[in-house]
Amino acid sequence: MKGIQEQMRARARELLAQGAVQMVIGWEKGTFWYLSPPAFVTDPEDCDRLVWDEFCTNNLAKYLLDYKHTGDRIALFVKGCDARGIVRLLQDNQIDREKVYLIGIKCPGVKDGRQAAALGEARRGEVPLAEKCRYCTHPEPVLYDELLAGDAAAREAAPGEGRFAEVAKVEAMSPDERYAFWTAAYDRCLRCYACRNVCPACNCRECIFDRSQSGWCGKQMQRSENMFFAITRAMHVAGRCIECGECERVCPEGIPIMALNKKIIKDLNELFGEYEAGVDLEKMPPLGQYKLDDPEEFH
Amino acid sequence: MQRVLQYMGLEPERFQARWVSGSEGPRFAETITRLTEDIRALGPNRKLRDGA
Amino acid sequence: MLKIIRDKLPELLTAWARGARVLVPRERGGTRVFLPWEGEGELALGQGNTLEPPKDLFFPRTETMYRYQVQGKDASLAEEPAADARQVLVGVRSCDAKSLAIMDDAFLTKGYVDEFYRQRRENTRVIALACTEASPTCFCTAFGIDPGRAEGVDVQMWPVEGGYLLEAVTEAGQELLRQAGDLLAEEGDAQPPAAAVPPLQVDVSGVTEKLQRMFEHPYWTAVSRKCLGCGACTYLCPTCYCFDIQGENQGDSGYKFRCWDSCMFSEYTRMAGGHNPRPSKKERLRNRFLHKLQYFPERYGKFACVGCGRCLDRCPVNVDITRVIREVKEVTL
Amino acid sequence: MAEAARVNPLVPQVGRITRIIDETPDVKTFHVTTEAGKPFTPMPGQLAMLSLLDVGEAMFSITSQGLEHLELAIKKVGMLTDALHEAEPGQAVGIRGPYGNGFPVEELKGKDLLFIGGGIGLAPVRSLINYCIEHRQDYGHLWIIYGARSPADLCFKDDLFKNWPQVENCRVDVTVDKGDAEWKGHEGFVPAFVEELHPDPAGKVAITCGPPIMIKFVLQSMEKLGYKDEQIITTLEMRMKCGIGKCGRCNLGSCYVCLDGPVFTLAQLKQLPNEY
Repeated sequence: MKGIQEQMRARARELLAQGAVQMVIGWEKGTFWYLSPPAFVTDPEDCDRLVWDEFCTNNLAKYLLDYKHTGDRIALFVKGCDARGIVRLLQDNQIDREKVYLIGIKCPGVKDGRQAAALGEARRGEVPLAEKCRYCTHPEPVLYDELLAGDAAAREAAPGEGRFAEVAKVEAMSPDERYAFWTAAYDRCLRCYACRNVCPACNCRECIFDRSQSGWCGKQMQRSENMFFAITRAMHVAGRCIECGECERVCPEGIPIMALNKKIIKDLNELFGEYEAGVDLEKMPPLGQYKLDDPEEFH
Repeated sequence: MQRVLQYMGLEPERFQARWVSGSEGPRFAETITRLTEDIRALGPNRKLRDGA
Repeated sequence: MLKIIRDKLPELLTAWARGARVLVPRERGGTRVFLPWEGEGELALGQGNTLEPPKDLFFPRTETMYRYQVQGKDASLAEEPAADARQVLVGVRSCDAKSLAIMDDAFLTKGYVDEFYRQRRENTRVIALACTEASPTCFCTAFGIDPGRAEGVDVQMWPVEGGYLLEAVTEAGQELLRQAGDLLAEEGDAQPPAAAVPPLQVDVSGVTEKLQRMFEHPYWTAVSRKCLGCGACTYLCPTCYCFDIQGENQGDSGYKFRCWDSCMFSEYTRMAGGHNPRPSKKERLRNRFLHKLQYFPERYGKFACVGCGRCLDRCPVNVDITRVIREVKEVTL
Repeated sequence: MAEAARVNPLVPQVGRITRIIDETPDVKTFHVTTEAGKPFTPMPGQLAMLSLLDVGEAMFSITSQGLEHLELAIKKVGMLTDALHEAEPGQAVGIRGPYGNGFPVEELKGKDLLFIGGGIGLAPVRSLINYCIEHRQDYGHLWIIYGARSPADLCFKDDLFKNWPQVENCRVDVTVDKGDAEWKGHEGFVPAFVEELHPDPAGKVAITCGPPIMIKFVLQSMEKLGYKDEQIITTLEMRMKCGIGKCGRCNLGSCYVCLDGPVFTLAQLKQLPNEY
């Protein structure tokens, strides 16, 4: 994948040197070989920090909100899911398209860092695809200003079946088993809000979970409040979740958050017809518009 | 929402949403009556209780 | 030195569980945490540290302080009964053992004693387990911690072929070993195994002094850019002890509780009038690092980090305190 | 309870509001007492955690005290203070304290004192003024310079216009940002007014409290007038929860405002991170 990394650095350098953008957001090498965290480059001389490898996992779209109120124009490298995050932010009027320059990358899918750590560097080749990439339907960015020509062609879009396998597993349980499954998961929730903070659909200026005085949700880390948080967040991103899987990846407690988000996607598809969030700028999410013939069932 | 509650192993009937306009008094009363009847039939909620 | 064979350890835990709640690393939802021992099941004493530190056992995530009744203009309150249940905490690593000394400073000194913490702390016996293998994220030795022998514990354990060596450190520890009866056998000449060597080497000397001169440095802007502002690092940290106090109303009555809080959250310092002295993630992240590496050392004479590596392991964006320490030392002023 | 002898510092006493005084449209002074009398005896500048048990708890400065009660002047800014402003005498409250260091009353002995307050910022300063009046022989000249946005926003009008001017060797100067038809006094901002009055720094210590922006400019004015950092004392405000230096949020560097403050000299503040 060296080719892409070289192009990445070269384009970042050019854009910064020309003054076309004030910042480039990409990835750099982290503490360990299996980590490639986000990198923020403002100096053309500093572009060799940027890397492209199988651990460039983080969805970068959300960071644009940090610069919403600056005059800066920012270049961003986007994989398929990152680009969908951008579409989401644009549809929510969170960012100005003119202030963002998107450099697309055809994504072959990223690898699971946690399993990489367990396997060790000697077995780098055996590291499996990250869970979030297994059923990816759009490895190629849906929106970009330029696309890097890569020697690694984007993986074929994953077949649709399997995408809702986890959901089907939970659906097949009895009500009490489902209750046990979800409460066991969310009893662990620390309410660290990493899931919310990484999510491109979570872009409220003020989140009710940062306003404990409002009385809607208690700050107690206990079952009722944790489940309230889980359901509220899931419903809040309903129809806007782009399935980037970042929430589940960043959860320090390993809560299967996507099995909840995907359930809602599956239901919305059944009730409102097939819809994929963050794919088409013009196509608004089913719950973001009102039609007279909307099904009654989804409240 | 009902589907999500069901998915989490909760009784979906505990949450109901209906469109009722400000001018539809009787419909509102009827909706609430039906809701209370439904809930009464279910009995007290034992799930998501803290420290129980 | 006394030895217990591996298969007998559950029996020993069960013996201790007769007079106390025994907590030991076990598997839950794919991760390892300290869970009560109820006589059966698997232990997870190997493979390095638990996901969550044991601080929850002294300073619970959520804890009711008192209940109240309000009727019209009248009100009354009743304190919650003291947490006087005895606990035995088994399998604590040297880093987490050191974190208890740090928490003690925060909760028990400087004019006020936190009663909730004190009661739990005094009612808990701690049995340490030496590390013979380090995780990639470990750096406890940077803070003078010996992974092979913990400080301030009642019993020290070492993993050896076929079982564990045990040595009582305190009077209470001796009592615990007496309770073991013939589960323990004397191993006269047994030597503790070599301690693990943490792979991350960090030199913390001079970092406090350097940070004292770096409050306004642009470094904090650069290092905070990728931070998501979540509280994962603080909640998984064995030495982060910030809390909030809130109430829950239920009609005429309710309760006041305290719960963990995180300096990474915007609400943490926001005042009633709206002013926030730490308005963005830059100020909040800076405060977190300065608290660990400058403010706590200034106030209590020790770092508020034990090198357990949990923040480094679970941070979604690889904010790495060892890297911050190195970079801070390299910054030119 | 076996440990009943220990007092848990996080659990309040239940007391009552015995009197409520309207100071301004958004400031009221509350007298609080318990069945056993005064909840505790604070030093000037110390703080109390006051709560309506079913609403919330917050830290307030104690503006004065009597033999049987504490006085807290409270501005309406959020949920708890809104509810307090709705309360009537007799209302039960929770109260715990006293917290913080208070003013250095011993070190100030024998000095001339200049008090500069703005808006609700007079509340903490008033505890020291009243203390100095009670111990009149221990302190030199007292000079109070106070301002508010409008005549209606002036707190403690009885003290400003009746009580304090009658005290021996005490001067009171009042300004408002903007007067009204009846206002005959000075108009203008506090910092400019201080410069106009140019109190001589010799032998003086200045104690100032007000909105952050006022403090900022007052400090500049004091510097112009030749005051040294050691001669200036201020009292800070921060979000607080525990009040006992544990919960973390009110730190300024390694100091906790609830425990090591809220009173600091400017010299001390300059040693601390500028984060308030």
